[in-house]
Amino acid sequence: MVVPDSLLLTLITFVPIVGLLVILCIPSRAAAAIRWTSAGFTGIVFVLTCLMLGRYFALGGPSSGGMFYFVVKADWISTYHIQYYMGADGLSVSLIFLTGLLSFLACFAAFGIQKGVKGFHAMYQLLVCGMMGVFCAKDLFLFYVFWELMLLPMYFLIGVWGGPRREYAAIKFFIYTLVGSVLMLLAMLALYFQYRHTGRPFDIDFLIEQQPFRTALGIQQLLFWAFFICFAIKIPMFPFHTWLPDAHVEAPTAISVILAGVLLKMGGYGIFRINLPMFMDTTTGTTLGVSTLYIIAVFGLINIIYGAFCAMAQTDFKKLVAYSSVSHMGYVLLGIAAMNRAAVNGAVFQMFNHGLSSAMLFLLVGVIYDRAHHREIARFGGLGAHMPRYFALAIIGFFSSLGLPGLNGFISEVMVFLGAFTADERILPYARVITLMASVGVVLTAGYILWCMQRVYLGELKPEYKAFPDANAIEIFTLAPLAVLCIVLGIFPNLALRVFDGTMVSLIHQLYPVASGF
Amino acid sequence: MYPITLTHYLAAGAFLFAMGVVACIARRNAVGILIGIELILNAANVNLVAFARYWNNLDGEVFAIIVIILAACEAAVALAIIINLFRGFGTVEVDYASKLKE
Amino acid sequence: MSPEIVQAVIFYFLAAMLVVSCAIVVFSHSIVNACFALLFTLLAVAGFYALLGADFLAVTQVVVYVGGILVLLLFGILLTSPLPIVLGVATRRTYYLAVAAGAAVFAMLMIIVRAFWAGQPAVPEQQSTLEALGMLLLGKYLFPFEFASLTLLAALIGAAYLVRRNDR
Amino acid sequence: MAMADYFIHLCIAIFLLPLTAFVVVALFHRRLPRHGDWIVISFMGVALILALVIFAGALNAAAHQQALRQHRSWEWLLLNFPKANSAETGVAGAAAPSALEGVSPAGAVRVGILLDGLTAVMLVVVTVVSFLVFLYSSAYLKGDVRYGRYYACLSLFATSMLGLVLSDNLLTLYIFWELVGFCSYLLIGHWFERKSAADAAIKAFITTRIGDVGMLIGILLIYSSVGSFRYEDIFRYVQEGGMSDSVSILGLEGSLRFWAAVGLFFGAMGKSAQFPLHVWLPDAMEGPTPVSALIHAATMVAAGVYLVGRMHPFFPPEALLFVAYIGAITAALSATIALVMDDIKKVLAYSTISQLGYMMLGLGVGGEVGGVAAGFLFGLFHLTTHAFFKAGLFLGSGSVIHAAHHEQSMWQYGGLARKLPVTFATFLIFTLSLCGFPYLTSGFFTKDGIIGAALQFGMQHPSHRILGWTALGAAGLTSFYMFRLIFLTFFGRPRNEHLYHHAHESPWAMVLPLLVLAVLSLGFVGSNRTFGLLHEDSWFSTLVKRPSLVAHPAESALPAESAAAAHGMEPVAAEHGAGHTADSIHLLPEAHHQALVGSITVFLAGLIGAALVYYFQWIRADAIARIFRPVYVLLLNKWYMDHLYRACVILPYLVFCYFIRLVDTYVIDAVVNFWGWAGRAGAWLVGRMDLEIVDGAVNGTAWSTGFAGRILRLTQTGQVRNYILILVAGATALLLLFWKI
Repeated sequence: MVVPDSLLLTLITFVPIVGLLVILCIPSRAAAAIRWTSAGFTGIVFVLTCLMLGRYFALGGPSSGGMFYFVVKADWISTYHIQYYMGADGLSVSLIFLTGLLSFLACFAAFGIQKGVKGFHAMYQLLVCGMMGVFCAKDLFLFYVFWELMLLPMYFLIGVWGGPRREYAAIKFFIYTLVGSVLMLLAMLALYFQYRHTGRPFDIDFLIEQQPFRTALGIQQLLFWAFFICFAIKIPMFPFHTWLPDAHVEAPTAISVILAGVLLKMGGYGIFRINLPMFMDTTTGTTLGVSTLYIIAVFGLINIIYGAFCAMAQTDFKKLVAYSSVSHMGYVLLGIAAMNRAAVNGAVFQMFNHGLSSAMLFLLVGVIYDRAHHREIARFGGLGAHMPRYFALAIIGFFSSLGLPGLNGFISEVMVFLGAFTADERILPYARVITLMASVGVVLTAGYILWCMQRVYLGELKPEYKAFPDANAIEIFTLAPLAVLCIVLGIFPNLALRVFDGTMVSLIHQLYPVASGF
Repeated sequence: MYPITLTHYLAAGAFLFAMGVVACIARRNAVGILIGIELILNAANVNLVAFARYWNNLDGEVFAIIVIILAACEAAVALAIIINLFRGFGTVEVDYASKLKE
Repeated sequence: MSPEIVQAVIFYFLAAMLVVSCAIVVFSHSIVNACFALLFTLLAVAGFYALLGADFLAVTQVVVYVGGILVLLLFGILLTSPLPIVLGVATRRTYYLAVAAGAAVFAMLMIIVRAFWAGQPAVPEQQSTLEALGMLLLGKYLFPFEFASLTLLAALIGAAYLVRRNDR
Repeated sequence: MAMADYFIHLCIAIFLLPLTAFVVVALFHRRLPRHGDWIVISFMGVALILALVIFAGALNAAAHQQALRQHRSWEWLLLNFPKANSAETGVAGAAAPSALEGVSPAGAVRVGILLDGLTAVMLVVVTVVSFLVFLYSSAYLKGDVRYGRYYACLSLFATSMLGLVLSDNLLTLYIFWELVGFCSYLLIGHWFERKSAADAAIKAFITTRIGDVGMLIGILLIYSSVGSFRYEDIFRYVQEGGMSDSVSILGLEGSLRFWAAVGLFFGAMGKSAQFPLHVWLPDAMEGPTPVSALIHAATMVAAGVYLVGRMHPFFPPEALLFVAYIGAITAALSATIALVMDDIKKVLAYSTISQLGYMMLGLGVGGEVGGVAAGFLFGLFHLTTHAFFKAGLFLGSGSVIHAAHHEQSMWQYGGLARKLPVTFATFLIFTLSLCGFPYLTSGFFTKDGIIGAALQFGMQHPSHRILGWTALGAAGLTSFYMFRLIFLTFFGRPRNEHLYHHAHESPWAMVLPLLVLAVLSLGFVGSNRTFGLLHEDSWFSTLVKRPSLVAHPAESALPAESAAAAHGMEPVAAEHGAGHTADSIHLLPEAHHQALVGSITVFLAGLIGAALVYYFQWIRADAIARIFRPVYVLLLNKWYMDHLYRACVILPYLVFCYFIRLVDTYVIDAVVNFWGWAGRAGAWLVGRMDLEIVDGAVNGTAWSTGFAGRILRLTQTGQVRNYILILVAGATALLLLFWKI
């Protein structure tokens, strides 16, 4: 192999830092050089992620039952027992691949940015590093460091390169995430002081093995919810979702893509990586007398329905897409709560698919925003006939989001539904009722997406848009791979499912051992 | 007569420190303030060396060396600033400089 | 005379020198006088070091402080203060405040010192620490040491840059 | 069987041919000559030939007393737990997956192709109509702006429809089910510059999707019990007594199987435009006419009927009764609306809804327990014959519209028979077939069979007599409105001279499909070989058998009627010997005669009525309208269904959406903003305190007030001494506080 396995994750995470340094060395006048350098480095990262995916298959990852590959482990701050510990299982691998792909494509979407090109791409590289690190880290502290690292560039990318209300949106995003981070930090401190003497207080493997505060369930529940709220803010779960529409609307297209495509997934990832396995007794048990999974499922249900209703009422194109994200991420929560193979795989797949389809939607919005400089849905009309290539891609993007069979979104939605509906009542009480209520979301989703499509693309072409050119080469280049992936994964979902199925099955078996009768 | 103990050295350090504080407050001349800071650093050094001896651990002395190095740096930079200040304002009285700033 | 007595005598002598010179440093009206008094203060401290067996530090103290910093300070004074060299002590009220604050600090430190380290045994007679210190500096503390030297270099360059005459 | 692989491969080829055409045309239609329509048409032609080969094979097998039944499946989707763990971890209530054919040992769902008689028939129907419509479209849409896209969509539609009938499980059926809906959306909205077309497209998609939610729930219920999607697995599971737990929903008691069946039927109601989800189909006529012929008359809307037919053994008697009533209501209701429509395509659309209602009625009364076997057969048979003649009617109307320069109101036509002779002749055949002209047309046999089955059902279950009579009445209405259409369009004096003047017969590509379909609408298709009605099996009944789940025929679950059913059936069956067992496809002679006489009578009545009003004009239509004004207005407004939905569903929905949005903005977001504001206020307060109290205490002098305003500036006074003093004071204070000297 060209790259040793143990070096792969480190490279994926830190190649963007090299990119950052290189970009800093380029004079700001050479905007084109900066853009292409940035694209080049994200391209390298993407190639590395592809390599990683290939190695993962070559090493027999899909059938290994949740083993970690590409592990690298070294002391970092030995005084506090903090390690540089990275590794990737099926879940990480799929999300790292998604991140690599989206950061590569979104970089091209950022080519239109004229102001402060150097700063933008420097920050962008830092962002990529942070995102990759979150998905690679196996040490809790390292995880936290990357989690915070990604926050900083995001703040500036929204706050400097955003729309008219960018400061408000950036601060809102920052504060929201920071509140979550603080909760996570507190929980981490509690873990640290509990396990300081063992010398591995931040080792996720070790903590999972230990099941912190088994004997003090009250504290464990507290920790569980501290972590959970931190991740729920990222997902974003109702009622912590209000940063999302603002951040999305104000962020530049490329950043919206990253935001929806990758950042939201971190929430789900965190729940899978930390919440569920580390606090099993709370996960499988109750909080305040109510089944924990039931609470998660109810919030998932609210997300699905509430997000759909909100999306329907939006007048801003980007806001509509943002609320559709809220709705779609509800399926992830529902899938997590149902805790069987179909549902959990569906939840992960939904994260992946939402990464593809929402990225597409934001790119699509970006294309017409670049031309029209506004996003009022009501002011558009008839663009479909005028921009046929763009319209064809838009149909794939929107219908993938809508959950049309043959495209990827359908598979994950249906898996979540099937899983949640067949969930054991002992694991998730009222699973069927919740699923039946959630299935209404299918119609609501169709409603807002079709209505939006009609107002923007169908009908008569308004005269002010006569001069719009069809999607150009770069736009097609960013959209087409996503569209192709949407179709391919819709027809051959096992391509993706195989990557993380083993990991998810072993997680479920960890939580509900076969012997326990579930 | 008591033998000389750690306490004695610490008292000397405390005295130096207190005098440094007085100098910092009372002097209006920037050089005076700098002298005060030097006194404070020396106070710290005395304590460090005394403790190092007392615990029979040379780390304290290493620290003292580094403090001396930093004091040298600080003096160099501070004097450079003072000279610039003088060039700018024609005085090294810190109060005056701060008033100009308003 | 027993070594303890000698030690005590030397210590009290140095302490007296320290107190007197320090008072001049702080309260003198002439900044030049203050600077010269500082010379004795620093020498007293160097004496303490020697007394404590830190011979290398004592030498360093003399070379760096007396030979370097003090001279630097004098140059600074000469370059910046128009004659007659006046010292600037602040208003009388500030002056009292300063003394009060100094007294408070001293009292406070003494309280702490007495609370924690009163009645400690005598500091034992010391051998030279030069060799051990060398090992430490070039071994365990190599990195901080080198870093400090780098800092010094940077500070010197920075200072030179700052005082460079602006041609404009 | 030697031909097994061979047929399955043919099926795969049939599926892949239009798919390939779709991919090629969708990607390259701009670069291909004629936008690649020849690829689509020729590929479909090949698929048609292959389908005919399979059909012939099936007939051949049937002639040798063998039933065509082949199956092939592949792993597709990881869903279940792997077999090793399934016994312990398996989903609650699910059968052990080891017994399921639809699930692989690794836990993947297997999907595949099921080829049996019904599939063979459906393949032929779909490919024939598709091919003819594709051919027709090349002339009808010549020069259209989105010609290439149109053909791509058509091809995708054909792929999906073929996939739907080839599926061996509910999951892929559902997938293709949605895909045909998607194609329908695209094609209805083909001219999406027209707002009405875009609206109609959305309405169609959303309405069918509402039904699909029901179907999804049905599938969820089935999957959660059975653990597999395959028809076979489901049937076996039900046969073994599964899904019989009683569940109460909204106060209605029913077995799980009943609710699942109702859920599935909801999907069928949406797709097959059954009352009350029929409202989208008339609007869907905004699409190009060939699309209406293919999708909204012959194939896609029949998918619902196909679903009920395919899952028929799964439907418990109560659910079938529900199906029958919905079918009857739909048949009658839409027939009444068709009476007053002016738009030629709208009349045909309502007629389609009505005929779909017939099919549902037939399937509904065709239950295995206490039902009439002939109902099942003729329901599906009517699907077949209807596909041909209704596609023909739409294509014929397209020919008329083409000739009339896209004028669709029948009041602008008149006397077109002279101008469009071939169209007229074929149109007449289709109409006669639809109305059930005795013996010479295919529609007669199948429709008559359904009516007969419904009548017989009424005899067996007297409280459900109304079904049969409704069906008969609707047949009369059908006859009336169809001949109204004929008379208004082709006879009489031209009402629009200009239009009449420019009318001309359509090109061959449009006429040829009409002729082919006309031939396929003739009596031989519906009849049996001897033309002696129903004394021997027709080709259809040799191919399509009603699958049986019932081990003991006497078990009847129809509540309250079971005793009557048993008593009503058995003596009769005994009387007529072996030929008339409960499973016989033949009707009882009484029912048969009643149906025969009744349907011929109502056919003639409708014909004569229409002739009196619209041909001879002895009775004036507007006079009738004036006399029955309330009824007329009611019908003209389509029973106010659209208004009802708009007022009771869409409007509240939108209002609720905006309400939620307000909540989101002014409640939830406001809470967040409040915290932000509170934080700022707190910071300001602390700043103030720092300014007034801390600083004042230190200096006590006047100048501190000069720094009122910003804390930032305050801390940057440059007064080193102040900092130190504060430091010392603070340290002292701390020491005093904690040291307790």
